[in-house]
Amino acid sequence: MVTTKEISTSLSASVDWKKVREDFPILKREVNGKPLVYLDNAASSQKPKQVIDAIVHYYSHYNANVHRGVHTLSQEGTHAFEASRLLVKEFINASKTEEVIFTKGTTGAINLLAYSWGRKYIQEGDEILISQLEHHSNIVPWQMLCEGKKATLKIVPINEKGELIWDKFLQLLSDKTKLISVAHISNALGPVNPVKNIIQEAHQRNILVHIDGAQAAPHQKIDVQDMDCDFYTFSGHKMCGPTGIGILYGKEKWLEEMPPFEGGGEMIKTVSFEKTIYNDLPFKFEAGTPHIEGAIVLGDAIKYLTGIGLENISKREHELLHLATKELNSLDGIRLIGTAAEKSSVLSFLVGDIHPFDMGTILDKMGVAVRTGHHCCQPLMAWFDIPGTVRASFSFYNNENDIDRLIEAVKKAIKMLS
Amino acid sequence: MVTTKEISTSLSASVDWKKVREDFPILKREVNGKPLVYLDNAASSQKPKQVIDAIVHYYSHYNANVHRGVHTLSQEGTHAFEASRLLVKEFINASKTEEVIFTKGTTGAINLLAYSWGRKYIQEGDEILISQLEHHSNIVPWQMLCEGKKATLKIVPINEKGELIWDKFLQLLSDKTKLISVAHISNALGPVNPVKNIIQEAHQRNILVHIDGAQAAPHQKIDVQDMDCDFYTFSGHKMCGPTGIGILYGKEKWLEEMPPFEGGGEMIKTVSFEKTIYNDLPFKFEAGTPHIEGAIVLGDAIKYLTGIGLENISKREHELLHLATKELNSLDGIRLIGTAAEKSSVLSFLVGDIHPFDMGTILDKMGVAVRTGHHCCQPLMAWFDIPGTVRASFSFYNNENDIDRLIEAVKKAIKMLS
Amino acid sequence: MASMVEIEKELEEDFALFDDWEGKYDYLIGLGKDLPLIDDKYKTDEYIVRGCQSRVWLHAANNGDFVFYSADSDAIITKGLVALLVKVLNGQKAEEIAHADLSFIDRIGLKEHLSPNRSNGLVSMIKQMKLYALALTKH
Amino acid sequence: MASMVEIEKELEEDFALFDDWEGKYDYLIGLGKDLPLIDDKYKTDEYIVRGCQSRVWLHAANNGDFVFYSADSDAIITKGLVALLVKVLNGQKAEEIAHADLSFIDRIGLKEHLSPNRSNGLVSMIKQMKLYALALTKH
Ligand SMILES: Cc1ncc(COP(=O)(O)O)c(C=O)c1O
Ligand SMILES: Cc1ncc(COP(=O)(O)O)c(C=O)c1O
Repeated sequence: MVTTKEISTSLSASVDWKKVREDFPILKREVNGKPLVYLDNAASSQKPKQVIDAIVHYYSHYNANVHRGVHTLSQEGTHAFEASRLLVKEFINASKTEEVIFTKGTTGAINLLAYSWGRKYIQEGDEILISQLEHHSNIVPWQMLCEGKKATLKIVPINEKGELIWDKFLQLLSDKTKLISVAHISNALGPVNPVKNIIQEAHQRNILVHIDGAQAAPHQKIDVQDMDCDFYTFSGHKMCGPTGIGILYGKEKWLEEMPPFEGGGEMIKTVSFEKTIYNDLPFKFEAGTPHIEGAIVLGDAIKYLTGIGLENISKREHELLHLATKELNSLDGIRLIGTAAEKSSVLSFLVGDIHPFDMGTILDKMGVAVRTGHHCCQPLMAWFDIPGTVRASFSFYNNENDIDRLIEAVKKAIKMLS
Repeated sequence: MVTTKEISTSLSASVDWKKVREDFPILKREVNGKPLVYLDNAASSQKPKQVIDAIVHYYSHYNANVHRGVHTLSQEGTHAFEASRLLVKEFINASKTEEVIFTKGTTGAINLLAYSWGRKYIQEGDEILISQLEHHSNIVPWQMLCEGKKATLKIVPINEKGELIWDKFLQLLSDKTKLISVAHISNALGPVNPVKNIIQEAHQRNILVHIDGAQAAPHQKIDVQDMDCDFYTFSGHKMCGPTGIGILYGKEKWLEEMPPFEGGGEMIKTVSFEKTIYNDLPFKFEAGTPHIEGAIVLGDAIKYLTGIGLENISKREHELLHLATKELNSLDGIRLIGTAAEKSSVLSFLVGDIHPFDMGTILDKMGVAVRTGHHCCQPLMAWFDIPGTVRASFSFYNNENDIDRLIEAVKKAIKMLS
Repeated sequence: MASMVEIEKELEEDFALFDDWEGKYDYLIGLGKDLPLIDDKYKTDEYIVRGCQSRVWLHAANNGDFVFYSADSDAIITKGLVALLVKVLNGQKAEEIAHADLSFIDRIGLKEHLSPNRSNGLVSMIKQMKLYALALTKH
Repeated sequence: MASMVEIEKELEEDFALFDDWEGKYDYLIGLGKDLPLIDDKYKTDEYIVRGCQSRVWLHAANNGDFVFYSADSDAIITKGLVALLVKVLNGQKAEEIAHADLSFIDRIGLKEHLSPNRSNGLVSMIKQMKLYALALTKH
């Protein structure tokens, strides 16, 4: 009899991960005289040559401003731009391309929401619910909105594993709650939040839900229709795509009702000094010359990821996470921060009373790139009462050798710093 | 005796323009079976291989999230990112790097201004002055702001050459005028506005001035201190740089006083649910992971342009403009739109009653890429009472052969369409 | 009345006679001249097709189950394009129009006008014609 | 009191004894242990140097024209870095401190800490020490 465990292992084993790794030119470089071990994937992912080549191809063959040019270059650019929107739509299983808005990143997308949706629908006394786990980009825009509107930001607490406390979440829902905005996956600690349940509870009370998918989109299959979220946001640079591009997904009915955010070219139908008529979706929210390279090549990143298969990627990253967790746990004085039952490939830890900055500095000298500090989650660090953590975050292109190198470097750091 | 004319010609002649042209891979491609003649530079410029290579180098060698990582990649990335800010500062002669804010483009920069500066300083009854010439991106953000604040947008009229009418401009200035926002150079017709005089008049009345430099930065030396503008904006993609990146320059004293626009990572010093403290300039206005590739490689574009020399570029483009104007004018039924005394390398025209779309379509079939339509300046087209124009816009990498091909194609189009 | 497929076939054959773009475009412009012109009273904003760089006015009427279009444009290539559509769709059943495939445009060598680019708007014209047809079936 | 340049020279020689990063970092950490520790009453937010990933508290006092620093950090490498600065700047004239060059840090092989990256904050420490010196000259 074949167990589920065996099936999953064989799934990931069907991919030639060694070959996949070779797609990433940067992984061949040396840092401080040692081959680079890149474990800062939650901050930004590396790019396969397919993506880099696509950028070169774009600028060498059909770079031109999109959407209004009659000439061939502009037509080809527009075609590729809209084809990429279609790829994004399929990637997250949106029902229409009109629901896919190109933004400059997750932060840009959340600000669009806060300014456009927020200023129309949030009134004095309303409440917006976020969690203790959120990234600053899913805190500050709502803080600013609440301040302007005299609304209140409420915080769903977490337990010491880094999981949302479900009872407390339910208690915080009220007539005043207008929006819930939570991370699909926390970047600092890695827990996967029960977004589907959250959305169900919210919708029963006519509350809208935005899911910050910055850490989820690169690592697992996203299905916005199945999830039934009202808004979903993520960044290209964290999923093998270029910097400066991201996505706001929104249900058409909400996006239709929302006023435009930025004004300018592209987002208008007609302009006169007396009356300006805004364009249809998705263009209404895409003012100015878009990041054409970024939008088009995000499509190539998606092709790359789906070519490997998001399920394969998930499995592989879990293998690496489990191995690294086991190895790290075998060291003395290790304290893992964030031990949720369901967790993505993020490993946040402290060792004894070694400061994360010290650890990170020594690891870097050993060629191992990890992130240290608060990970843009100061309220979360404050909750744990720690100055920060050391965070190793894995991507499918990492391998067992990277983990060996990490462990070796941590050992060396412990020796030097204790 | 050497005349000024001769000096200028010899200046531009000192550059090997043939070699310069070879830097642009896309100019080697064919369109509809003919070598591409790219004359849509005002919409977006092409990229030299130096810029394309810099992108490849970035993603292959030091791609990582900036500003917070201890590890080498992040340090190198941050270093390059801030070095590019310094290049931009020098490019426009700002007095400090803190005055240089990376945005996603001119449109993004103007919206930042309208949201941040505008919502703090514009009150009911105030007036904002723009011109009849403006691009939608320098109209709609101010329209939206005025609508929200019950302020009034006033329009400086132009004459039939496309020049601002100076007397009318002065008459429109009043106690209520809080901001003047005008293009340095109009994208649709090419006139260079007398920005220095405008700024002088404005400052005598304590009015701030924003100059939309989208069409100026690629073509001439910009000196924001000499100009004494309060704000200056431009886009990377129009000046040989990548898409998705642009600049807001602002005098430090104004930027300091302005509230943040977008919230998120990077733009904060400390975040707690009770109180968030915003970061110093320039970071206060740069929420979220920036477009790192774009910002860094904008620096390479600047190096490329200054390597050739902005004066050389200006001269060369004027040579091309004059030649093309002369040749085009020799055809029957040509009507040039925009004939200002001081003009950049933009040639907007109509032929008889041929529709610009028809002309553009035939030109494309002949391998010649021009823009047709309203050029995101519908109010300007309405003023001229035309459906749009055919616009050929020249860059220093164009040459005399491109102009021959343009003229030949226009002749063919006239034959087919009359 | 010939079926849509038959008319498309015919057009394909006509266009195939030209082996260069010039011939095709001359022919297309010629088609524009035969277009059933829209009544001047419909040349108003209400009948304008949005999303074209040139202005296109389009009107539809039905005769029983069958739909008849008239149109005009201020650009002659655009006029040729709309004429092409009218040639195929005129006198067809509303329901069939609503589901028409129209990929023959690609096959006759005018693919460039089918891009999602907002500048040319053939896509917008097709959409508008189908909408009219749908509206008429509901009467 | 030795001049800044002399102390820098000495430090450069000390660091040059190690030909690998390990030796240098061990030595740097050692320097941190000799740092004149800040009085506990100054270990408050007011004395924190902004822009460091680890916390650094810094205090300055003058004795006539001469400035004396004490400091602490919760990270030991950071503590070593601030110790390095204190070693060079302590007992120097305020004015000289304000104009100190400090590029020796690059030469001893700790360049990575001089980046504009906000994570390490050596740059912030230098700035803060200079600010203190400037403030003291004004008294
Ligand atoms: C004069 C002018 N202003 C503003 C813009 C908007 O620039 P972007 O689309 O790069 O934001 C343009 C570009 O078309 C322009 O020509
Ligand atoms: C959970 C989460 N939300 C939001 C963001 C912000 O994304 P970006 O910086 O790409 O805008 C990040 C990235 O650090 C993140 O991890």
